[in-house]
Amino acid sequence: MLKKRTNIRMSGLGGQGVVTSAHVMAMAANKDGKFSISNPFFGAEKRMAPAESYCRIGTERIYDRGELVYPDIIMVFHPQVITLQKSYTAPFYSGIKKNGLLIINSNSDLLSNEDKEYLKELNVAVYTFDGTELALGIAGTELSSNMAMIGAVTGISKVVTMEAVDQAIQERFGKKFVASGGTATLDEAIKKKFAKKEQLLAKNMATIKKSYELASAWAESQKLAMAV
Amino acid sequence: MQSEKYRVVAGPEAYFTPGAARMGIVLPEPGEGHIEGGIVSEEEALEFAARKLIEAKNPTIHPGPLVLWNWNEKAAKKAKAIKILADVIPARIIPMADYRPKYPKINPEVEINPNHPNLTIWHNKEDVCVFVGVHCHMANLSLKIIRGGTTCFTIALCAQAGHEDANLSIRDTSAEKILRLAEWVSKLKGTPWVRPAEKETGGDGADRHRDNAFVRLSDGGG
Amino acid sequence: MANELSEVQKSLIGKQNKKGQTYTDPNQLFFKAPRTAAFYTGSEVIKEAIRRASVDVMVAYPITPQSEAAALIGELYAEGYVADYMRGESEFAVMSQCAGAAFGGARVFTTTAGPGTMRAFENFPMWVGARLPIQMIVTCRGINSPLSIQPDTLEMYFLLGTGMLVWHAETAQDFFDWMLMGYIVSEQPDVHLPLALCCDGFFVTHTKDTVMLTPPEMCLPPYDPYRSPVVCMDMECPPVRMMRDPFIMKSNYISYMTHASWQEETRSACERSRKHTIPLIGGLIETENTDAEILIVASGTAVSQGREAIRLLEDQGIRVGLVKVKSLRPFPFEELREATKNAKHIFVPEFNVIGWLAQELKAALPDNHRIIAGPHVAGGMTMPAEVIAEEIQKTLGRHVATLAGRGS
Amino acid sequence: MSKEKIQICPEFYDIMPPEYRDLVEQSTYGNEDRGWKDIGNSKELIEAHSLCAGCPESMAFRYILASLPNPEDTVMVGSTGCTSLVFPMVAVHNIHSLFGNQNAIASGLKRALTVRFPDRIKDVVVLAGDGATVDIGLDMTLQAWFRQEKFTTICFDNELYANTGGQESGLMRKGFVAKMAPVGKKFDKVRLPEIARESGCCYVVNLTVSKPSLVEKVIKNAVLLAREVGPTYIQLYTPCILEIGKNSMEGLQEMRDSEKPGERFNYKEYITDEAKQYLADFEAKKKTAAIAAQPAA
Repeated sequence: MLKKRTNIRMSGLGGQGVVTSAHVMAMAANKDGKFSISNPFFGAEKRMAPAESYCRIGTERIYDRGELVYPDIIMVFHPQVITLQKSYTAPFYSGIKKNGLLIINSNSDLLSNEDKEYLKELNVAVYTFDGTELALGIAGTELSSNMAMIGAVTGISKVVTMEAVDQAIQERFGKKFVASGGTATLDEAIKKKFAKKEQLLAKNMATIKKSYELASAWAESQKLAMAV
Repeated sequence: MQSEKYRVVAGPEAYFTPGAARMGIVLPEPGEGHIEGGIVSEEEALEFAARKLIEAKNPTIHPGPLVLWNWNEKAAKKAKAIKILADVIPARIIPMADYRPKYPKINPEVEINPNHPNLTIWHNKEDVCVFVGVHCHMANLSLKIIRGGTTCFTIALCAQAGHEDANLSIRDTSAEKILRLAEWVSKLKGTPWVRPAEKETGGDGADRHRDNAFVRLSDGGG
Repeated sequence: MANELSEVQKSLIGKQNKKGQTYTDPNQLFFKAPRTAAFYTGSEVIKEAIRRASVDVMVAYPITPQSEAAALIGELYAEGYVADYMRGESEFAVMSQCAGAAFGGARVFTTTAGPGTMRAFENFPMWVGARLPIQMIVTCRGINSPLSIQPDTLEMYFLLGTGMLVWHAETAQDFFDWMLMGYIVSEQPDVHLPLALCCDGFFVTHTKDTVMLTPPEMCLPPYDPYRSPVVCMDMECPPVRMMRDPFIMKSNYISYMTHASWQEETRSACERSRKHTIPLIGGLIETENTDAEILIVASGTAVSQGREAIRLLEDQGIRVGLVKVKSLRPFPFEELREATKNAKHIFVPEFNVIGWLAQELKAALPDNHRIIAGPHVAGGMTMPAEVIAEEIQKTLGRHVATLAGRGS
Repeated sequence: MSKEKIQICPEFYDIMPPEYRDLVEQSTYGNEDRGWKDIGNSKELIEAHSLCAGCPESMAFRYILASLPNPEDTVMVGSTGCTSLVFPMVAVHNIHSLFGNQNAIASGLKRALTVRFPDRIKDVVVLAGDGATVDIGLDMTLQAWFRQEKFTTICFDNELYANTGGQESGLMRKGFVAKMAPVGKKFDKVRLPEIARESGCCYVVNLTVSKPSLVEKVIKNAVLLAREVGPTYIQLYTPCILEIGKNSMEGLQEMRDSEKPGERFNYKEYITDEAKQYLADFEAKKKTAAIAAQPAA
């Protein structure tokens, strides 16, 4: 079925790349020829403090701005969002729409029975997986956890194509490191950095792909049809 | 708002005169002028101005700093044209030499000051006056005050967009346009008009960073 | 036609600046030049507009949420697109530095927000009285204690009384177009006033959205300081015996009528901006379906939220029209009276606690009982389309499951 | 603007007010050796003003305007105070905007003039009272110096707020009884000259206006150095004879008394080596030029 609008709320901690994830998803949708906007919501961000950002993707022009109060999809980037209530909205799933999707990055089930009942009533699908473990395994750094999250939401919702995600990642991380006609030494430094970036890009994409496959398989098993 | 109602007529209008623009009067477009707030063709405005100046008992021209001072070719040309205009009317010339609050007092015989222009209008019993070469902001101050407290009919020969606070205004006024007004005056008086030879020099577009291009070519905001 | 260039500006059209950009006729640049899509944040869009604006001096100071834009323009300075750039010591000083540069005949740009706007405030009526065509971007945020950096348009309420031109951008696209158009309008000799170009912080500055940009190799012609209605302070033009501006005191041989007329003149200049503004930004307001009995009248991000609410209500068979107020100073009295003449209910959603737009409308429109001041939120709260829809449905007497407490 | 451009259009010469005819005929625009000696035998750049009779500030004003190295390319910035009643009468473009922001205005102005006239000299000179410079405007005074903005800051120090009726100011001496200091000022006179030196001024002088030749030398140095080397600061004692209870004729004596050794306005100068070197080179150039100008014997 064709969905007019998919609203994604990403809740995590400062430094986890929550804002980047929203930008990447929005850029990917843009490349797919869909309408999209992304905006972060800022407190005075510090590492490990709550951080939230929002990505809206649709088939018609999107005007809606600001905090996403009624999301279709909620992505929890860190267990503390739930365990220490490090989220802008409490409970972290408040406002989620009927037939919505909840993706949690955690190696254990963090939901209370009350939570589960509330979500069941709204027929919200819950996908819990250890994105950080996955990132460590493939990219060798937990900094790539957000890539695992991007893979997961893409795999389940198919809201954007993997080709578009690839292009978005290239643009987001590749661009800035194109040499800008500085001195020779500067160019050298940039080349070195660029080489490192190349590897990072590859590893990030690998993380996304793997997570995408796992999530797709899970969605199949759950008979979820959220494709936009 | 009430543009159809409000007219910019000679005063005395009010204890405190409203800005004509706030009463809905709109400035003329290039090629146009306005008479008492109504848009007319520039030629019509020039003819009406000429008529007013001829019929006036004490027509007076108030040249401002932008034409009193020989700061670029355009100013020099305009000064010549204004002198010719004054001679054909004939009109008295009383300068607005500067805009300062003059200490201890101005001499209304020899000058007009934007901070109390009505003093000069009253003293010289001016019934029609012409503002030319006065910076637009200062001209509008004066025109409002004159409209507020005197019966004088004000004509603004503006180098820029015109003055809705004047009873009559011409825009984009060049030396050539001032001479056209002089020509109208002599035509209506039936005196022979000998057009002085005037070479228009066009402006070259010098790079602004090699400065003075603006200074050389500007009319000034009067 | 409005918005003419001076002779010198015309003579520069087609010539190139130091960066190889071509000085382009504004109407050509705005309406005929090819546009390409970019997916940028609002801050990046502000930078792109300034790249094309032939700005002489920009003064910057950090305050959320305008810091990114102000820093990005620093990059333009490093690249040579802005002639001079500095960080001031406080917003009060920044606005005075802007004034100094404008007195000296430069095209000036600055950005501020929230408490910074308030800190700078003494400067704004001074800019107006001195007829300085400075452009200031205001990325609105909370101003009251306790501190909040979040979107809140209360500061605009104060700006409305300064005599500045005040426009309210809805999107980054508005920003890109209006920044360039704004210079053309506010530098007209019959206007020559500062422009406060406002937006709701974060919602515009930090949102990535698609914006259509003009070619970077085209730029505005430079400012011509000698068309100014007041004397440029560079000792290049008469009179040399000139103070900007002497005190208005009877002890100073000036009548108070001068001061009153001076104020009247600056307000007149604001009115004169209409004919220059309307053809450029396409009217002081923008309307959709104003034949509907229900109207949403809003400015800034509230317009966007209104557009979404109209979609929600359409799905329920409720037809709602929209009026987007682009310019608050000058205020579009006539346009609003015309646009709202069919409306039975006029809703005014706002991102501030006092509802200043509703106040302005109540003073401007007949039968102002039609005006429902709200919904409004403040201090960074989002205004979900659902909330606007709920308010409208309630007024129509329809039962709706309340949204109270949701998403809190 | 060149001296040649400060001319009246011939058509209007005869109807211009006499002070303007004198200005183009007898003023010292463009005269390299202009100085205080011109006062009396040339047209001054300052017209009649409404300061109190005998106010030392008016002497200071006249000396400064007579000493500016090139008034035809100088823009001055003032602030709120008694000086605001003189500035409208000054034949040099000058700006008043707000109280205390003079050094911020000057920063923007100097940058604009540098952008617009890259190959020309455009001097900017700030002239403000002690309240504007040290109290309400101190932040902007210092920050302009920190940033090495190239203009001169002159403070007319009358040790109180004269225009508002004699209230305490930061430059008022300790113990002085004034409005808002009902039991006498409780802290010392702010040592701005020292602060100026530490804040990056290359030339700082603290003096009175009792000796016009000295004022001339100091002002010329300050403007030249600000143009080429860096910010300069001049603090001039211009006592408010009214508020310290003196008569019109007693201003000069008051200044002489207060510049004696150990007194508040005993001549004090700080100058950096770079600034010294610049002035030395400047003098040398002038000498050689003068010699070259002499007809060969």
